[in-house]
Amino acid sequence: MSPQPSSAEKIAAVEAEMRLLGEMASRLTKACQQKCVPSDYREAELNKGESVCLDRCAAKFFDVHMKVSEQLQQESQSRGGGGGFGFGG
Amino acid sequence: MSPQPSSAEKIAAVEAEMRLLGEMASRLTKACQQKCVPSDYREAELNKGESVCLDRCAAKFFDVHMKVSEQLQQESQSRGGGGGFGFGG
Amino acid sequence: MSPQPSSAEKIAAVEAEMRLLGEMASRLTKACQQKCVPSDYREAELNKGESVCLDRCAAKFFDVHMKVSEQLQQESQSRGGGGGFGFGG
Amino acid sequence: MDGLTQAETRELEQRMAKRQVKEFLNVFSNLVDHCFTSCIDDFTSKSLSNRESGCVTRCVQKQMALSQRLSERFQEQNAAIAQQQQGGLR
Amino acid sequence: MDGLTQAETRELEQRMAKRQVKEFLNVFSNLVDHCFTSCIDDFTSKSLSNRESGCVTRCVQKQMALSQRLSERFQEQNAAIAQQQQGGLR
Amino acid sequence: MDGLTQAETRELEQRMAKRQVKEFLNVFSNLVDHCFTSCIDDFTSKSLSNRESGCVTRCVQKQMALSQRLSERFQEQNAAIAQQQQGGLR
Repeated sequence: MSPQPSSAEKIAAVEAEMRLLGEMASRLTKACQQKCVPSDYREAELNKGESVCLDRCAAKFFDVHMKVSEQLQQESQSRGGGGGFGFGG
Repeated sequence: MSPQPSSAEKIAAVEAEMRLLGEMASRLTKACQQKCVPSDYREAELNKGESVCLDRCAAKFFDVHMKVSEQLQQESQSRGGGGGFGFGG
Repeated sequence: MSPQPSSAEKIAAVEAEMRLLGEMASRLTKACQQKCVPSDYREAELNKGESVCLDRCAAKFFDVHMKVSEQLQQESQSRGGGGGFGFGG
Repeated sequence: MDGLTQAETRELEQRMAKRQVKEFLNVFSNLVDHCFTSCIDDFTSKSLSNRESGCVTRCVQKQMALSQRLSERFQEQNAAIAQQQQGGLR
Repeated sequence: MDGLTQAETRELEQRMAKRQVKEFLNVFSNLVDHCFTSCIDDFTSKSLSNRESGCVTRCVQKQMALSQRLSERFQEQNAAIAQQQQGGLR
Repeated sequence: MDGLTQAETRELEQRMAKRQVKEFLNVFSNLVDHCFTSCIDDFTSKSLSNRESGCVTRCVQKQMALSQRLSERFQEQNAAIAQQQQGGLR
């Protein structure tokens, strides 16, 4: 009836946002751990090189995220809606 | 009360079907991308060889899906129900 | 009102427990299959060596599970609550 | 689908729309992960090199073409199987 | 389990049944993915070769044996841990 | 957040708490899987060797440091992006 989102909708939106951020954080961790930290675990601390690598890796992950997002938006505009992904519904 | 499925059940069934198809599509994509497309991305287009490989890969993925499904049904019949998977419940 | 958990809560708790166990079983399977069974499938049966490897692998997986759990509890106590994981909130 | 009232059809459409958003976000995440892992390998700088940037662009385009193609095969096969048999494991 | 009424027990059983279906579909999907990835490597044809087909059959059998065996170990260990300690991270 | 009543805020907090538990369990599972896969390679015995045990301990510590560090970067970047632009794909 009203144009206002209901409480349930507001809560669901915040929850969805949290979930997306959580998932993104976990994907970032997986990707950068693989790129920057060898899996033999001879040391318990991150060394200088690993730490710097992680910082740069995080920055690049965000850049790729933005870049892919922009590219998909352009593609979907130039195709007019639906997009090139036939999957999912 | 009635033997008819309720609206909620009908909707849930269609939804579950969509989810299963979506998940299968995403697994197919993952499997065939790995088999057919090198990950250096020197070209933006699928070349002829990759395209043919993807088509065959999709056909084989479906065949394996059917084959595994049939085999599990036979196994579960010959064992009489429950099946050999102890996990999950 | 009452300090007793409601039916819904009891059922949700049992369900969550089942889900956790199911997920753990599936992670155990994935980890130990990778460690103990070659993926060429020349034989349909587990041979002696593979079977023994799987048993030991399962035992070690549980040990690592317990060890990580204890270590996280210690860490979270020594830091006083929240823990070192910034993600997920 | 068969036997749903109008209200049910509307409810179903809303759920489908939500599902499509979820599915899209999934495809998007997989795309980011895959193109990041495939293209990014230089951590001497915090900004994307031209080579990395170009690789990501081509990766997204190629992956979309790949998704598109597999999606067509998927729908064909699915239709064929749906015709051929009813029931069994879906 | 302890302290549930009959109606609650029935509700719980229904949920468990749904969970088992979900779990089974998961196991099935993992089986398809794993046996496909392990056995299929020839894309000069669109139908399974005898070698591939045999490999898939053995893969499914071996994976079922493996699941069965790990499931036994899992239940033993779980029972032992449940006895040994209460609480902590499950 | 903005425009929620007290009751809604309480409801939201409860959901967030549940989400945090879920997220923690996820992090925990990934940690177990990763440290197991990275550190365990000797199946001539069923108990952890000193080497394996030490490796797991260091793995957990290092992964926590890594999570901590990436989490800081994540929050910084997120804040920067939130400021810079509204809307678009999140």
